[in-house]
Amino acid sequence: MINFGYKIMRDESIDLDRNDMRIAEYLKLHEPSIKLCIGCGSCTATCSTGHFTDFNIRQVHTFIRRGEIKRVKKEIQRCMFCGKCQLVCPRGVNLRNVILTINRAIEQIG
Amino acid sequence: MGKLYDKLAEDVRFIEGLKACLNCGTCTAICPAAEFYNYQPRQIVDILQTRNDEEIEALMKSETIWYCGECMSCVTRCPRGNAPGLLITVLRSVSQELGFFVESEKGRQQLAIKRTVGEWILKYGYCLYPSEILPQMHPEQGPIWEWEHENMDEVMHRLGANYKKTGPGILRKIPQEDLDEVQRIFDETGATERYRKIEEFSRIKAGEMGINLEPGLDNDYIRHIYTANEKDHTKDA
Amino acid sequence: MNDKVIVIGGGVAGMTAAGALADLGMEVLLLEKDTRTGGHVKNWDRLFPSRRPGREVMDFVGKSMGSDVEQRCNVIVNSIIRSDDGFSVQLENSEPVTAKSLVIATGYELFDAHKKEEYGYGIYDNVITSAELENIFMEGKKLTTHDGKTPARIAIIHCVGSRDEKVGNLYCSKVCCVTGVKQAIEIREMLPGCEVTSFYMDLRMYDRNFEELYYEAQQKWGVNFIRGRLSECAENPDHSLVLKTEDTLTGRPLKLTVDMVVLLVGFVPGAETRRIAQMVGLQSGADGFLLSADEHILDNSTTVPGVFLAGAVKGPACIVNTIADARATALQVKTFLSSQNAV
Amino acid sequence: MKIDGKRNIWKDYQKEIAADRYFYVRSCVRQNFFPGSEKTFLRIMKDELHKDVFENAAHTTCSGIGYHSDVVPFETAMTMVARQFSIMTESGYENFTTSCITSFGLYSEILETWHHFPEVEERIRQHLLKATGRTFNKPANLSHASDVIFKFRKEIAANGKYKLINKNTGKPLRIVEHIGCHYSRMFPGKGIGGAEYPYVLVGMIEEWGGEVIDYPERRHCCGFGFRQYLVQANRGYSIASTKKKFDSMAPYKPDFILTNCPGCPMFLDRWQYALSEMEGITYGENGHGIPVLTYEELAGIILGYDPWDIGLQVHQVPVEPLLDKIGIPYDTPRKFLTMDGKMMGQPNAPSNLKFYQHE
Repeated sequence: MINFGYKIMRDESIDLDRNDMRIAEYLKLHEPSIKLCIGCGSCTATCSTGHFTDFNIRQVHTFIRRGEIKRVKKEIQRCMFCGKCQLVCPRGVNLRNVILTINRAIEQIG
Repeated sequence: MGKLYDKLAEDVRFIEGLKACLNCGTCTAICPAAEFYNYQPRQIVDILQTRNDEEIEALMKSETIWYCGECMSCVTRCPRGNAPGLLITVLRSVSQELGFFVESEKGRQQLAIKRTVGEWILKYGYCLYPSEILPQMHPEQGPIWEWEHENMDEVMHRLGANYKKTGPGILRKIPQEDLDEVQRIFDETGATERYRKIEEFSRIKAGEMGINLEPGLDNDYIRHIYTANEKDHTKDA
Repeated sequence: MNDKVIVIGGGVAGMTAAGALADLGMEVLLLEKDTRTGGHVKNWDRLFPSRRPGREVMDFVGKSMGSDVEQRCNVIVNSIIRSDDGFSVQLENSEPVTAKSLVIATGYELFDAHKKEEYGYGIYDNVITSAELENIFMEGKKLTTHDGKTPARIAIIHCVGSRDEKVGNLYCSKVCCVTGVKQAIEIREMLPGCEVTSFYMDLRMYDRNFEELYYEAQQKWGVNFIRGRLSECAENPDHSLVLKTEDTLTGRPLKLTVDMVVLLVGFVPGAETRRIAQMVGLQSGADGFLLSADEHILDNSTTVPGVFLAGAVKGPACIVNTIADARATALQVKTFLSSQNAV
Repeated sequence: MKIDGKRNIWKDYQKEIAADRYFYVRSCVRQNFFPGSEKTFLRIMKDELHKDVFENAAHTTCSGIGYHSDVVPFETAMTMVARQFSIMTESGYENFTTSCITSFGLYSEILETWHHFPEVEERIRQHLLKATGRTFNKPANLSHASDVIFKFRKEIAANGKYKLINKNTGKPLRIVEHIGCHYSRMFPGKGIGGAEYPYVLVGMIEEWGGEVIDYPERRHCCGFGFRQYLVQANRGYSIASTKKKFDSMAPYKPDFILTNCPGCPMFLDRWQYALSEMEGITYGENGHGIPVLTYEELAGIILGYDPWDIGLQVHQVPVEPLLDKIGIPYDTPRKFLTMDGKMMGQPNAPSNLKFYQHE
């Protein structure tokens, strides 16, 4: 094998045909309120962690729902469970439990 | 409206390229660069239409604007007649004019392009010239190119070229008076000035980085910018 | 000449206006170019947001015309001549008919999905329009792919021919969003094993019970919603379709393979509407739909005395608004004729 | 797939292509990597079609690669293009035909810009006059050289010795067509068949007996991306783009790829070599690659020109398997000889990609 001085880049798009959707399915089953998300960003706007870092809770749980678990596995640990997101959600998504459920799913499924 | 925005808007390509983005994502969806890099043409248009100079300056100093391959696929699809690919060309122009390009790893590569394609245009009248396309700088050109390179005069002759000779034909020697015209066009229309700025800002940056830069390609700074991938360009900076 | 009104166009708008005019004591002639009245709605299975059968509304509107309205189907208007006491409408293969007032209710056409070339309608086997899907529902057929298989994944594409300068339509067609949500639910109802994903830019759930329907689609029916406009569609060797969009909520390009694609085609101004408008000298807006005398306060009348508008000739409209509009038009006609008679 | 659907779209994108008296400008990439293609184009135009194609030695690069790698300003590129028009004008021609797609796209963009902003055209005229004393007329007709071959595809078929038929099976060859991005993406009306289903290469393939493969990543860029190849550090993106295309077309088992842009065939050819060396992947049968042809080379093959006279020996992915399928004889010992028949050594064979050498 020849080293040409660069690596073939990986496709970074979301591939819903190949992604592992088990954590997303687990989440929908155990915290079904997540299905009601309308992507408005109220959660991110009020997020305590997000105020001090570039953590974007809306983006993180959207990635989870797309099966992009690797991308946000570390990221999700930054949530401080203050629960403000849940207070502002216009669709009543129990976001605190969404994060807890994702963590549980990661433990169980990997 | 900011001064930087005004500067960008002086370019007709900016006027043609920025209408009103509705953030639908049809551009990012099929952008070859977006697949591999942390890049979204949609975001470029969205930032520009805020007219916020601070954000625009940050954009022009970022890696982001250098990821696009100018394939213009985005132009075909935009439902609002925007042309993100054209806007990139304007951002890159102004980034070089103001010296912002040296603030990013990908932007600094402009010096390597200037010293190859940029100078070949003036020297030969071609963007590419076979004796300059060195196999060691282009290993993926394979054994076939190594062989061609070693036997260039004979290969070109066999393939019907008029290599290095006068008169019309493939890779003919372009008459000096025509090359002089090209030089005068470059002087008259800003290319010479852009080349000067690319050199000047790069010289200062090389000094800041403590990397040796000399004329030509055989020096540490050129080698560095030509090969370095020190950042993870798939993630946010 | 007595108080005779000609209504051109026998869809929901024209039928409602004709019925209301008859109720107000006018002599009404309804002209329809098709073989029967009912317009687009006669081909629509169930209506948003409640998913009641479209037939119920058609029956009501039909009955409301009663026997007082003279209906003539299969007629083509050749020209319209204005005189001091009204209008003479020349019909193809028939004697001219006259009236003191005209109601133009010639409606709209559905966007021709072929024009959205990159979606492959008319090229790829499994790309259909929302109207074709409705037809399948209407005929009680089972939804299958082109080669007869039960689809496992279907995508619903919003804004096809709407909000798109590329095809010349900058405007929003208003009713496609909720139609898409309705059809997503209906697919899930018919094929519980089939995943449904909607690609949208905004979900414009503007009217009563629309947002609730969207909520139901998410909660009860598990319809996926991805915010990103479809950029292109391509066909796999097995005739499934690869869709490329941006998931704009994460900022990443997204790829999804589906067995069928449903294109939510929008409203476009009808060629027939344009033709009739020219005959009486009516203007169109930049969007191609007809202009009323005033968009807020005189939206049923026009700058031509005696000519009135009803329904989707003025732009995309849902059934409830069309019916209300047509009734308002009837009142405006009545007012106009009363003032004429007073003179 | 319903081909009639495509035919309806093709009807909407017809384009006026001049019938004779072409002013020909060359391509930088073509001249460097596939010079035989330009030679073959001129040979076909003169020997087969008896057309007047004129080249003026004074023309230069349009600076397009410099422009799209952003070292050359738009103002300069416009003036360079104006100079090409000036040379056309002084040569007494008005039908401008370019060998390069980047150039064709740039010419189209500039003419469109001048149409919408006449003050820009006026300014460029002043620049050109001041720098060179030149004036110019705009072309009456602008075409890419592939448009011209498309226009005469029937005549080429009529003069042809071969068809795109597998001689062993009697079935049409299965062909992937790849269109250069700058052919019609910005201005769909400037390309035959538009931007979504370009017909320029499909028309040649149909006329010459082959069958076109449509595959999901057909519209994807070859990966050149100007600066994305010119600088080594960026080539991981360039090769990844090409790989995406090959992964998508491979299941259809294409016999070859046909291209109309000078850069694309080079990248589709060379990246197959690099992929074979980096990852051991080969996309053809038994360690072969998928041959990549230019439309000039294909026309030359159809007309029965000697494969080594049209330059097929400088492909890294060998074309011999394709020649065998069509039944075209070739003289392997002559493959790497000089014009005078002298030996000049041979290229080394790659480690994983099949290659054809003489003894």
